[in-house]
Amino acid sequence: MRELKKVLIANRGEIALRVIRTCREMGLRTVAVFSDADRNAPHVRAAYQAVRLGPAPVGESYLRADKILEAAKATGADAIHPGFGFLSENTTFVQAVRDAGLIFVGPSPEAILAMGDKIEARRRMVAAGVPVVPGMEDPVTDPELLRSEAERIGLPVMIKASAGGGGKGIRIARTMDELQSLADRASSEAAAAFGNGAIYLEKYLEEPRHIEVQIFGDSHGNVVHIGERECSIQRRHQKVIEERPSPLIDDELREKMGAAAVKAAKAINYENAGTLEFLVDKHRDFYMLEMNTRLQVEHPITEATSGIDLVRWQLDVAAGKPLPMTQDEIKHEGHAIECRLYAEDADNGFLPAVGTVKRLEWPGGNGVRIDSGLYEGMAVTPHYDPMLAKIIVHAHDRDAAIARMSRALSEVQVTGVVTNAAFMRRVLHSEPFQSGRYDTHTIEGHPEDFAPKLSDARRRDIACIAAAMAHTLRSRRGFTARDSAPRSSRSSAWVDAFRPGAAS
Amino acid sequence: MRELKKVLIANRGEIALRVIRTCREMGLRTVAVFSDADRNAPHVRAAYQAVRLGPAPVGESYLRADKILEAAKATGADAIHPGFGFLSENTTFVQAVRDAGLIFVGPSPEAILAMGDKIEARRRMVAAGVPVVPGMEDPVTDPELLRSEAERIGLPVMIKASAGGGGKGIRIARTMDELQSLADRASSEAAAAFGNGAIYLEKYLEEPRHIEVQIFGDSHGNVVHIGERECSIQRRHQKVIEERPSPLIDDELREKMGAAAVKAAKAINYENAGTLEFLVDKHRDFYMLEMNTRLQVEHPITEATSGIDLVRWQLDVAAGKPLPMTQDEIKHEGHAIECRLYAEDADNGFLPAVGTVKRLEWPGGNGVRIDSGLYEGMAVTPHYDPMLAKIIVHAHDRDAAIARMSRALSEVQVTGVVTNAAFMRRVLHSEPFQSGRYDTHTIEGHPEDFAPKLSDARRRDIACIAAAMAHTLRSRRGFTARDSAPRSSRSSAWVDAFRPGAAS
Amino acid sequence: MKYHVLIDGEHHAVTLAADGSAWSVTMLDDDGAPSGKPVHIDIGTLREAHAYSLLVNQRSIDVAVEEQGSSLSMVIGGGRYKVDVLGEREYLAHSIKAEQGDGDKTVEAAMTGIVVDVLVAEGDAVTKGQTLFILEAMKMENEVKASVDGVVARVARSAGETVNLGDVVLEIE
Amino acid sequence: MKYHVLIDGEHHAVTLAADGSAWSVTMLDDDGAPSGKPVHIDIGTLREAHAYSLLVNQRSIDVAVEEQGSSLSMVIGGGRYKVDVLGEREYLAHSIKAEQGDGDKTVEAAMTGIVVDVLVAEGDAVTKGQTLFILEAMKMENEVKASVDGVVARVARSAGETVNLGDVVLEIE
Repeated sequence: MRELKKVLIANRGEIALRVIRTCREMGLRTVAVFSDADRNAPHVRAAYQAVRLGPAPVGESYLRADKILEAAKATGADAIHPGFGFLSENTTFVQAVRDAGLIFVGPSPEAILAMGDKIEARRRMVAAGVPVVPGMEDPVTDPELLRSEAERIGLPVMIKASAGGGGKGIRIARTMDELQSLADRASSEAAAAFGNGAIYLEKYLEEPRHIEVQIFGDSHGNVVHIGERECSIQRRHQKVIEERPSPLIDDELREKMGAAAVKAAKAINYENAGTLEFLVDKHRDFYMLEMNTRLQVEHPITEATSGIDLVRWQLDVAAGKPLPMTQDEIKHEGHAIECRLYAEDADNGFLPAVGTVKRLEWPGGNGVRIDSGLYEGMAVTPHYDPMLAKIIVHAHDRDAAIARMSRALSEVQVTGVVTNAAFMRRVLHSEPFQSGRYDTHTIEGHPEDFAPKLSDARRRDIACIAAAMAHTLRSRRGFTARDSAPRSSRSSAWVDAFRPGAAS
Repeated sequence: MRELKKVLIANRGEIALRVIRTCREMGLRTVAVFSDADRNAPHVRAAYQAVRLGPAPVGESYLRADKILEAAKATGADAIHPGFGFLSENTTFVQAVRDAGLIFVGPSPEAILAMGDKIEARRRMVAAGVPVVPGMEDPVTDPELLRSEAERIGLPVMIKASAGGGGKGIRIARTMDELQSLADRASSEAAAAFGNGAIYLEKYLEEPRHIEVQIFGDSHGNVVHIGERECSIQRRHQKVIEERPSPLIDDELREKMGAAAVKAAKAINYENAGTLEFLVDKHRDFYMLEMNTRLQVEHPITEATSGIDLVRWQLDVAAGKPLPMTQDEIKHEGHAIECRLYAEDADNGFLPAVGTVKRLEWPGGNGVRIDSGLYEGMAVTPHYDPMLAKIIVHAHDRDAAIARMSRALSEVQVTGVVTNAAFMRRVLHSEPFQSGRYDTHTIEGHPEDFAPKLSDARRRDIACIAAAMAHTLRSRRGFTARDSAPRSSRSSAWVDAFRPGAAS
Repeated sequence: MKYHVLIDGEHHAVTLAADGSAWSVTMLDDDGAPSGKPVHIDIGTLREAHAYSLLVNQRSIDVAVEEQGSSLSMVIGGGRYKVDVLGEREYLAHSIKAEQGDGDKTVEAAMTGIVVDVLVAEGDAVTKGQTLFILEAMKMENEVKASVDGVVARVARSAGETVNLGDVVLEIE
Repeated sequence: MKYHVLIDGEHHAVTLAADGSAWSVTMLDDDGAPSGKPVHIDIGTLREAHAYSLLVNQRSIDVAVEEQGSSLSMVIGGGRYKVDVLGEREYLAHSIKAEQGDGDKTVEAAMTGIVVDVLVAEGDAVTKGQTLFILEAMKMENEVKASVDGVVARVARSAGETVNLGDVVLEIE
């Protein structure tokens, strides 16, 4: 047992704030780190102390392991929580933290390494008797081998980055013609994102559901599973909406997948929070995809139904305490859904959006949790992940949870940056989601089902509203023009439209 | 069974928004009503439709039963939810709603009447075998009778308004000398607040705890209790912090009080949500104080531990459905605390504060619920209740809930209006609250325990911060002065302090 | 006052009149005569020039609005609408320009990022849906596709260049 | 720059120097010599003239600030502090005024409301803690008590009158 007193959080945004909140509730002091772009960010303000790392680009700030260790030393932190992304699965960093005599709140470098290389992980899992998706046991570089392996596995195939995660470096090849060019693109994206361009092929399952199992291990050899999360609502191979329990899973399958997840974790002596990702096909057969050796973005839905604070468990386990519950003591109540608020234009190919947040209002009320790193005045830039916030609801059953999330999303007000809030409401109200019969291809396979619809009556309302709003803005402009500086030429065309005589 | 499709909410602020939220989650359309002061309020924006009642004063808006019924008719509402306060316990209004063929979401006028007159209620409860605080069975007007009754009951005595509620019209007389003048004041305050100046005397219990029991009845004769709420943290006879379970109550006492509450409700054929308020003395004997025949401000802590949406139950019961759970099925998990954010200066006699909200930020994260009627730009005026919002937390045990609430309160940011957020944090960290040994006199009996403390080091920090802030504000002022209108003379002294040459 | 409102190019004519402290808006038919009942709109300001609370015939509707050149970008109930509101003279000018047609179709960067690759060259014939260039932003590579058939008239940016929102990357005739 | 900071009347002298983009503040002792190490303060603006994020020797502290005449009202970590920050000349003027003493003690309305009753008259001797008048606001009657012993010099308002925050209701000598 080692006592934790001060924790440095080597991350930014909502996850840094989320970790800081639990630390505060446990009476631990916290150290935030920040780039110049994040000086006024919520995680900086919520922390006990805050240390600047450098300019906005992640290579000069949040990926600077040396500066982070320096900050930990200067502030007297005794532990580092990595959040997810950035350095959370970087074994060199983890080793450096340990070498500096600090506690790394997460698994051992060995466990990360075992699962970090997707191909190596496949080998170990096969050996441990965990089912995996048919695919390659080695990375591929030779174009000839690429073709022959694709033929062996059978088209369509997924091209995946060996060091991948977060949907990056993934391509699907449906024909032999496009195989090589897609492989090249996946490899270059992986090289840019992870510093490792190695790729491999995996069978592409039809109508697959992406279902993952939360596990937790301690330093005393105990491993438990804390139920599944259904993550099949995806676009661009990234999750958008998650729920728990999965509408697909019954108690029997839940137990089987849970047992497989515990087996996988034990095979690598896993400690701390981890997630086993599975694909479940239409025959309800499941295959392990990969293990995420860190806290998962969507962990709050597990917290909502289990009542467990997973970050509190992380910090206790990192201090050497045993898990506070046995498998039998872990129970789930009700239904939870998480929606990821992205800065993106869902009506335009889900392109990431940038801008400055002018106005911000969050939903409130019963059963609604907001984990957000947003603030008014924040510039959403291409430097960081486009995920702005997570909205999590909990209710007594699935229908009530869907209704609650729809209500909550309608209360989200972000002005200045385009978000996917309205898109997610359309998904919630769609037949596939309502019925619970959806898979990872539902969104991109049927984009028209989730596109905005505009009735004639609505169109007339909008015309009326637009006229009244335009007139009001013009009047206010005229009123405020006296005391304010000249406006930029950008809006002059708009002003011209309302010059005297323009309207009859 | 009558179907509800559209509900008019005859209230404002956080409770109107709270009811609207559940209506939306149930697929019901909503009609908000508003005074001119509330045109941009959250309840107006969240509702499907909104109807103006009149100017800001409540007598011209939220108490205008005629205008509310007119709005219901005009919008085709089939039910009216009264929230709490305003017309919620006004039997004339309730009867008028029913006469208009609409559903009143609450108890019958007869049940309200039976409990609305505190003296009449005492009589009925004594008859039903529910323990009540020793006191008078009739209102008092004659000064001679006032003295003799006070002598009979024994000093100190509470002077209470017969039609009272919300701590208004309450005085405590400790000597015979002050009895008459305090009675006069209580009576005049009651007359102003409730249109009824009748008062009566009740034994003033020493070290009493104010503990209430949530009950629920349906139109089929079922009544259940949904656990207690501890409401002893009070100032000015108004609740500030509530928790559930009560640190005082064990399962045996909980069952006894629950049974008494059900007995009381059944004695008046009570339907819908109601609350039995008890005083519990240091011998753990309990006495019924009064019944609130409506939803209670602090209902969310019951929702947090039971998982029940009490407003959903209200609407279902009003539609004629039976209670969805039996007594045995109602279970509680974990610990919940509510803090009421008031516009008041806790460091200065808890005087109500006014102002305009310049900036607003709410806490978020795991286990935190915000029910608020506040918004940026809102003018907090003397027209309405000074309660601005409720912060509710839920955690696995009492210590974790206290820590979570402390963390949440520290994240509350309201600029422009003085609030009691810091005061409530001091209460949470005080010995009486931490140990759970507190009573209704704790706050006002020992004000020094909850006063802000300022160490020398802190004082020096503040001096440094003040100098830097003052200098920064002055610089910005100089910068912005060029494009903005002249500032009011109010701040000229401040500007003078920084004119050139003022600082060496 | 008469306004012409273009929603995705579709034309609506309306008249606007003061209705106490609010507005009364009436749709006009092709002959400029009122069609349908007036719509009553009360506008509450949540954040000047950004966010408004509207009561449209007592229906409560939040509107987030941004001026983009001569257009309004409005978010209403989650839907995002780009709308042009023009006076008579502007509408006339607009109509004439529309009749003449606008020859070139510019393809702009929909976000700030780095051009990873340009897959077409000047003079190439492209078909709708064909990938034109790849833009990297927020750690993702985004394929930008042609929205019309045509011929590439100009390639304004090349691989490796940083582009800002709205920068023209290439033009299709 | 040198400033005099008065917290609840207690005096602190400091010097302020630019420290890169931030500030370095040093406390001064009675002789004007530095006492203790400089405090480094970085100021981030959350809402101009209202809310700031401070890093004080890397400690993260939110400050809400309002100007009230020549004073600053600051909320720091939940505590509310009314602070006067004065230059040398102002501090001198302030000191002279303080030495002369201010004779009268005004009792002001601490909130907007209606005077329900005034319980004292001109010439009455009052003791600390005695109720002076009753003010109704937000549906509550609030008893305003004397904070010092003295004699009522003037009663400026009477029962039934509406008073605003800061209005003088009576004066005690």
